[in-house]
This record gives sequence, structure tokens and C-alpha cells, in this order.
Amino acid sequence: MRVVVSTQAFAPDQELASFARGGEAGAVASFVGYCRAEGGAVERLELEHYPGFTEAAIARLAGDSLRRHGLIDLLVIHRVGAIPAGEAIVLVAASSAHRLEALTAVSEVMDYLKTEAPIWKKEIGADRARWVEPSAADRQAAARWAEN
Amino acid sequence: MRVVVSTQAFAPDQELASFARGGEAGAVASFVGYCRAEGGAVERLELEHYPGFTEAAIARLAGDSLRRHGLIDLLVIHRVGAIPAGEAIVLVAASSAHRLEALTAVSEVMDYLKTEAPIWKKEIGADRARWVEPSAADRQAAARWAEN
Amino acid sequence: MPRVLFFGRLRDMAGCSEREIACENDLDLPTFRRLASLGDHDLEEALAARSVRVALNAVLVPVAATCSVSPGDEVAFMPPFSGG
Amino acid sequence: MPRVLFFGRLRDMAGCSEREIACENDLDLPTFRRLASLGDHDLEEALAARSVRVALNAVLVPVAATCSVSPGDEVAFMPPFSGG
Repeated sequence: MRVVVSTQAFAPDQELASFARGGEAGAVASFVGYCRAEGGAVERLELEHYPGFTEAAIARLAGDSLRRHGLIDLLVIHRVGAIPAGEAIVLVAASSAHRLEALTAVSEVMDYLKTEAPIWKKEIGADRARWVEPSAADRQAAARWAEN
Repeated sequence: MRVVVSTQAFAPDQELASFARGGEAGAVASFVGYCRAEGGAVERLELEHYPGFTEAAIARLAGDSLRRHGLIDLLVIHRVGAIPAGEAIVLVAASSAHRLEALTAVSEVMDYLKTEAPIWKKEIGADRARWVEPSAADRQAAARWAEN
Repeated sequence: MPRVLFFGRLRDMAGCSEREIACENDLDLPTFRRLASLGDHDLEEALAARSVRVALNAVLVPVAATCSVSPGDEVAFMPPFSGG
Repeated sequence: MPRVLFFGRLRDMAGCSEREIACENDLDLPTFRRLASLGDHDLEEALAARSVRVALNAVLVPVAATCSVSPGDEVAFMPPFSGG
């Protein structure tokens, strides 16, 4: 398992190419989240984090998912700081023997990142600067994993 | 949308790197299925298809998923013929504005490929040669999409 | 003459992936299955299984019982799919 | 002296990301919030919102009401997270 929280830009394709899926992995699922320009309204996102605390929280939720789904490997990269429109914010990749575990883990980790990763996201544009908070849909999405 | 059914080996990383996500895509989800060696018991898979019919069936189920989830783009690559252990069988990638649509579409297309893509898969090893049929779990996984 | 295609384990049973069926008339599906099996009763029974889907000229036949096969047609017998 | 960290919109309200609080004694959380707000009642109220999570020395405080802050502690006030 590898968890990275960094202000550095990253190349999702290269990270996925080097994601070690292991000999008996039949399945690799992944998700990449990008900063959307929203038709030019958003120039960049600014993501704040709490150094140490944020990494520990993401590592804990990733480790829980790895164990719960019996994954072979799990990779979480979360960029923080200023992220220009069009660039990658987050990458989650999971490998497992069969497809359901990897696909479920990627959805679950993404849902938990939205509500449980100590990161604060501000949208910056020519005419706006606003803090993003998880939507009701985000909270429902995270809650469905706890029910199972 | 792009659907490929081919006996050629493909490099999932390169295909993902060239998957055009489009300007307003905030989300790219993907899945890659590999031929598992199962501890050496499986040397290769042999996948039969019905040329023309198979491509049309996959294009139809992919197009349905693209429309139903309002995806920006969808890519399905399915290799057929002899596939040695360790090599990629199938790649599904979906891009959308928000994460739920892309993640759901990738799971859905994979579940439908298992039960609705006219492909027949034989496992070949030193001590075995057996036709794979969808499991009860595969059928249940495909059925859950029809219920929604 | 109509042509029959066998896929998956049906191909293994038939020992070939396709055959031409010597017949100049329209046939109902049970008759076509019998001719396509060349006297192999196990194969004929396997072709009639509920889980086997039939395509006529590369179009899935929704209700196999109503299917009529003409000379020049291509009929595919398909056991459960296992893609992905 | 304890230190306070502000994140997200709380940082915007405070106008800084951290402050040292001039105090040599243990404090309960309401008192600490009042001192950390430097007389800004809107900030003090915002820090006390149900949606704001509190970490003491980088460990989440499950029940904020029972939290006691000592000199040398680091207290973080965290509005709803929005990762991913």
C-alpha cells in the first residue's frame, strides 16, 4: 500500500503504469479526479491540509479498505496546494484477485476521501472564491459503506 | 466512444494515457482484467468470439451505458484469441463530469460483459482445459443494474 | 444451403466450428438442430438446452421456437457467454 | 503556551492559519475557544459549531466537551472536510 499527499503535480498514467499489481491480480480498478474548469469559472483549486494528521487519516482509511476487501495492493495519491484547472487532484488504484473487490474499494476510498480526509478545498476563479463542502450526496455515498 | 475486439495484445497503460477525457471531465474511472495464472494451473485463456455479432453486442451495451450515465466518453477493449497468463484481457474506461457516473458505468459495463458479451472463455493449463461460465455471483451482479 | 455455427463447449462437442447443412427447404428450428447434429443425439440435446441462445444471420432470436431457417441463412448456437 | 490552528473557512475568518495563545494554565475547550478568538465573537461561535471537528496534538477529539488544553498543546479547529 502506498499513500502520497503532496503539493507536486503527478501524472496519473505514469503512476498507474508503475502500480505493482502483483502476480495473482486478476483485476485493477482505478479512479482519477481532475480539477474542472466549469466553463472557465474555475481557474484553480486550493487544497489545504494538516501535515501529518491528513496523511495519517488517509492511510488509516486506505488500510481499512485494503483489509476489508482483501486487496493485493492499494495506491492513493492526493495532491494539495494550488491545482490549476485540468490537472489531476486524486488517484486511487486497487488490485485484487477478482473484479468486485477492486471496484468496490476504489468507490469506497473515493467516497471516504470526500468526507473523511482532512483536506479543505477552495475554488478560485475570476468571479469567485468559495470553500467547497461535501454535498448531501457525498455524505450519503460515504454512509452506504458503513451500513454494509 | 470506442469499442475494440481484437486478437492483438494491448498495453492498458498506453490505452488509458490516450483515452481522451475531454475538457470538462472531472472523473475518469477504469478497470483492467488480467489472465490469472492461479499458481501455475492456468497457462492461457482461449477466448472465442462471433465476428461482427460480438462487436455489435458490446457496442450496444456500451452505448446504453454511455447514454444512461451521461458519460463524456467510454472505451472498451476486449482481447480475444489466446491470452497468456499475466496479460490483459479487458479494459473499460469511462469519463464524466462527476465521479459517481464514471465509477458506476465501469462496474456496470464489466458486469454486462461477463454475462451479455458473446465471448466464450476456455482455461488451458497442464492439467486442465475447461470452459468458463458466468457464476451465480456474475449473474446477480448483472441483474442489479436492470433493477435500478 | 444453411450454415450452422457452434461456439464454446458446443464447438468442442460438434468437433468443428461450422458446417453446411444439406437442405434446400425452409426448416423449423428442431428439424434444423437435428440435421445440424448429424445424428449425434448428445449434441442435438445440448443445442436445445434452455441456456443456449440462437442467432439467425447474426441477430439474436428472442423466441427460438418461432424461428424458421431458410437456405442461405447462418444459424449460431451459443452457450452462456463468459466475457470480461 | 498552547497553539491554535485554523483550517478552511475558519482560517479565512481568523485571518491567519495559527496563533499562540498567551496562557500558562490548563483550559477547558470553551475557554480556549474564547481566548483563541481574540474577542471575535463570530469566530468564537464558528469554532463551536457542531460541524467543526477538533484535534488535540494531531489526534481527533471524540467528545470536544471533555477536552482540556495544556500549555504546549496544539489544537486544530477543522470545518467539514472536502477531499477527493
